[in-house]
Amino acid sequence: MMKVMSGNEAVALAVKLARVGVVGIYPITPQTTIIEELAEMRARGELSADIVRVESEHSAMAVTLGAAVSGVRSFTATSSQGLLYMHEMVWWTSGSRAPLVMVVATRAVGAPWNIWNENTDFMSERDSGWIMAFASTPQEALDLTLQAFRISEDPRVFLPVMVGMDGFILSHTKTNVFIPSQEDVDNFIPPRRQPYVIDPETKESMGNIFPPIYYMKLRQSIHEAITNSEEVIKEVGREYNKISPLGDYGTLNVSYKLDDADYAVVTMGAWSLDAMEAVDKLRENGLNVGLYRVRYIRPWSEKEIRENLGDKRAILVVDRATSLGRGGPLYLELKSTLNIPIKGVVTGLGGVSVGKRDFYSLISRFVEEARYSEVGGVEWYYPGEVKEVELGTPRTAH
Amino acid sequence: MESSLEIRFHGRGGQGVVTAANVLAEAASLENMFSSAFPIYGAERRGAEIESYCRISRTQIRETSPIEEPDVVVILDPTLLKISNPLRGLRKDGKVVINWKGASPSVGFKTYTVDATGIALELKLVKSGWPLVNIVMLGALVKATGVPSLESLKMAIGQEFSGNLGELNKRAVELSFERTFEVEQIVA
Amino acid sequence: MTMRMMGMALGNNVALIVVAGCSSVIQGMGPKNSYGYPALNIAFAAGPAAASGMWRAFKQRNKDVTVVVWAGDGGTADIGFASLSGAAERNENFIYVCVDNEAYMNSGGQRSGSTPHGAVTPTTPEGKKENKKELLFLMLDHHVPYAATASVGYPHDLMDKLRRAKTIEGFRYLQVLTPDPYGWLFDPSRTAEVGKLAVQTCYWPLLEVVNGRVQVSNESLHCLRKETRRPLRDFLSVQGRYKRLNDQDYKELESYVDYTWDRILKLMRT
Amino acid sequence: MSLEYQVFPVSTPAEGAGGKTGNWRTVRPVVTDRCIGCNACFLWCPEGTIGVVGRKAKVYYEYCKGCGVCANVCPVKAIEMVMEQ
Repeated sequence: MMKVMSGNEAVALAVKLARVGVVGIYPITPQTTIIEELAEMRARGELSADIVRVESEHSAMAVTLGAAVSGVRSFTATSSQGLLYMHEMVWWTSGSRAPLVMVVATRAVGAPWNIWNENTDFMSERDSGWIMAFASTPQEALDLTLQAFRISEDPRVFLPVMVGMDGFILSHTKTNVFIPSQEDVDNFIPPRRQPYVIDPETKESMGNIFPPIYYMKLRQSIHEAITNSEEVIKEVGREYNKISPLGDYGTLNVSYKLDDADYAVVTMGAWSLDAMEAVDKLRENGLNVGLYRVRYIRPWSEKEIRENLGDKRAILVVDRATSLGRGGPLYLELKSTLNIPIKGVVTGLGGVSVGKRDFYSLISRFVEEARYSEVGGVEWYYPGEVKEVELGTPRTAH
Repeated sequence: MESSLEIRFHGRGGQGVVTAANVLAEAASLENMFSSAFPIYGAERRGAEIESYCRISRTQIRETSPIEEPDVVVILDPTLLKISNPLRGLRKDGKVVINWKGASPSVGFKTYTVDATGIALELKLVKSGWPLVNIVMLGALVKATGVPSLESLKMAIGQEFSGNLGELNKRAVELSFERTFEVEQIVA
Repeated sequence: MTMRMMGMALGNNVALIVVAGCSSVIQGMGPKNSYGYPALNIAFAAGPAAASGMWRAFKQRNKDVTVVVWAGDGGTADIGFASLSGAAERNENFIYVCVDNEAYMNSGGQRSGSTPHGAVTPTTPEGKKENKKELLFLMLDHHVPYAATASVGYPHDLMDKLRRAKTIEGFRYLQVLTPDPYGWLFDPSRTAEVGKLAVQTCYWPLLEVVNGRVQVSNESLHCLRKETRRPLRDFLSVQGRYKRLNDQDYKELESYVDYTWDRILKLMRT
Repeated sequence: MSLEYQVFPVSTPAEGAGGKTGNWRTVRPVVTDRCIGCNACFLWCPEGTIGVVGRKAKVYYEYCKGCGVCANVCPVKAIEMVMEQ
């Protein structure tokens, strides 16, 4: 069935279709309408999940974890400051090897206050031991959320999964979404599996002090579960394609007009679509460029990336996030994967609007540069309309 | 319609600018077109100037940024003409659909006027003291562009609003469709 | 000690959530543990929230399991208070046991919000200047169906209270005074005795509040009148942590006890 | 697919998981004839290493840390704390 819905509505629907049992909810823009929608579904009697309206994001994750280790499929969602406040529990959840799913509608991080889109919050959890996927459309937000439950509960993985989507740009944009039937989803996501259950019958405990070697083994095991999840993700994607006619899953990341391209641009999330428009236009004008969209940050598919980008003359990585003092996180990840000239661009922070024209000018300028010189380094790009900003002057303390 | 249509709505926070774009997107989707609708991303404040956007296309929509060069501008509150520039970036052959009563304004574009406030008051479509003109304006928009059909629009309204509110809004778009005046383009 | 008493009182159908503290350590090292209960060990501020998720999970699975959160006074009064307050306000269905040894004993006995006035700790070498946080009263202000205090000096009373708590639905709060020989500086063999002295001198009131109705436990009935209270000095003098106590501090502690009992009397009348 | 690499932070109950705490002891409780089998020591023992068997208290020395709580709570002073040899 097709329906016009926002990214947040699509996620809420996925949670319902996945027959989640417990949801920990705490409001934060721009994720809030996910949990509002879930609460309304519950009030209308369409959702059997128990909704726990907690007092902080830290608790939202703790509720979700508590339910997950006690044998029930669980879900939560957050953004920005909320994710940072939850940080401790994000690690506790992966360390517990607790299968569960969280959606992050991305947003800039304070100070100062800024509610608009930026992926730094999501990217800052790269080290925390979660499987991390990032959507580019409301459709993909629904699809990846459904697949997340299946991946998370696969015995080869048994890890939490985080699905990101651009705040407002996806979370609040209504567009056509294909909804798989409940029956198809039921067949797609088998009954819950998890590595252990806290239950008086099993008497198993979780998380007491482990000796150093055992702890390190556990960390290595999580690392290996993430790298090995690549096959699981592809397998789950291929199965999902059977229930969704629009599905393009089966690979971790997505290539667009890359095969014969000399130069490539690498992006993540919603603006990849604008970048595709720019690539089309550039090709019309005789520039041989293609696009590579990163869909999975963790696992980071070195093999797939080398296969798709390894033969390019140079690549341009456009980040909507920062690792301050180092550049964009995607740029850094690609630098450590490929041995070819790579230039990084950081832009779109805090809601700065970047459209197809910006991609057009960024890519064409980059190709020009790369043809005649060695490219590299990180550029902070401001779109044409952004005027000179007047900032406060520093004062010395007395 | 050409292959695609970009529509920008202007109004004030609380007037239902966002809902109007959403309902339009739903109506277009009922005719098997691709559509996307989104507000200007930010804090919602009653009374402040608000924009929302709707793209309708026969092919998949790949743009995610706000519409800067619309084909159609829909103005829910005519006072906005004085305090801001809702016509910015409008294409030369673009259209303006405006909530207006009396002698037509001269804005330099092909213009459609409808007394949406009058229709809303007539049907008692009032919420928190404000006449609900958002859906009413869609009737005029359909008249101006032919996309989507009035039938699809009414169906989308039925999906968005239940009960009496749905019926009233359906009636409202019928009335506004009838009472929309086309003003000849006046070149300034 | 308290853990064993709970075992006797609650039976087998129990799942524990252990918040960071001594109880995370005394389980021993994985992959084995010394508890007879399934336990989820979790970070400091997450216990009550994790319990909220856990009991709902058991409900979804149609299992009748009593969920118990086991936390220290630091995890309760300080870092975990927001999470505790949230769960209490939502009237989540579990028992919260605060093992109150009046300091961060697992990290070396530093002061917590639950440390009493005058006590010397590694972070208050001059003696704490503030009074103990009124956790019981704070919990009562959350309209919880059950709240009680107990002391390891009186195990039967403690077990009775746990058994009663088990029969009630909703959020149940039990704060157990557990004298710590190393932080309070007394001979470990006198643990039970110190726990009794705290009650006899009326420093630690034993009571039970069921749906707002206050019941002072037998061991504390003599505290209702000031004349029948045993002198506070008998409790303080057996502990090394009060070595810096001057006369003014002593008066402060005495008036703290008076204040506590005045408040209890007021609650009994309403 | 082999799951050998999978490790989980799970533990199962086992006696003595905390280590044989008996060798922490410098003094040991010794039950004398005065014992009346009242269970007070059993009730208060922090480690669960003393119990009444046949109306007489019996200490499980493997895990007893020698804290002396039992001797202290005994109403008839039937437990003596003796230095370990």
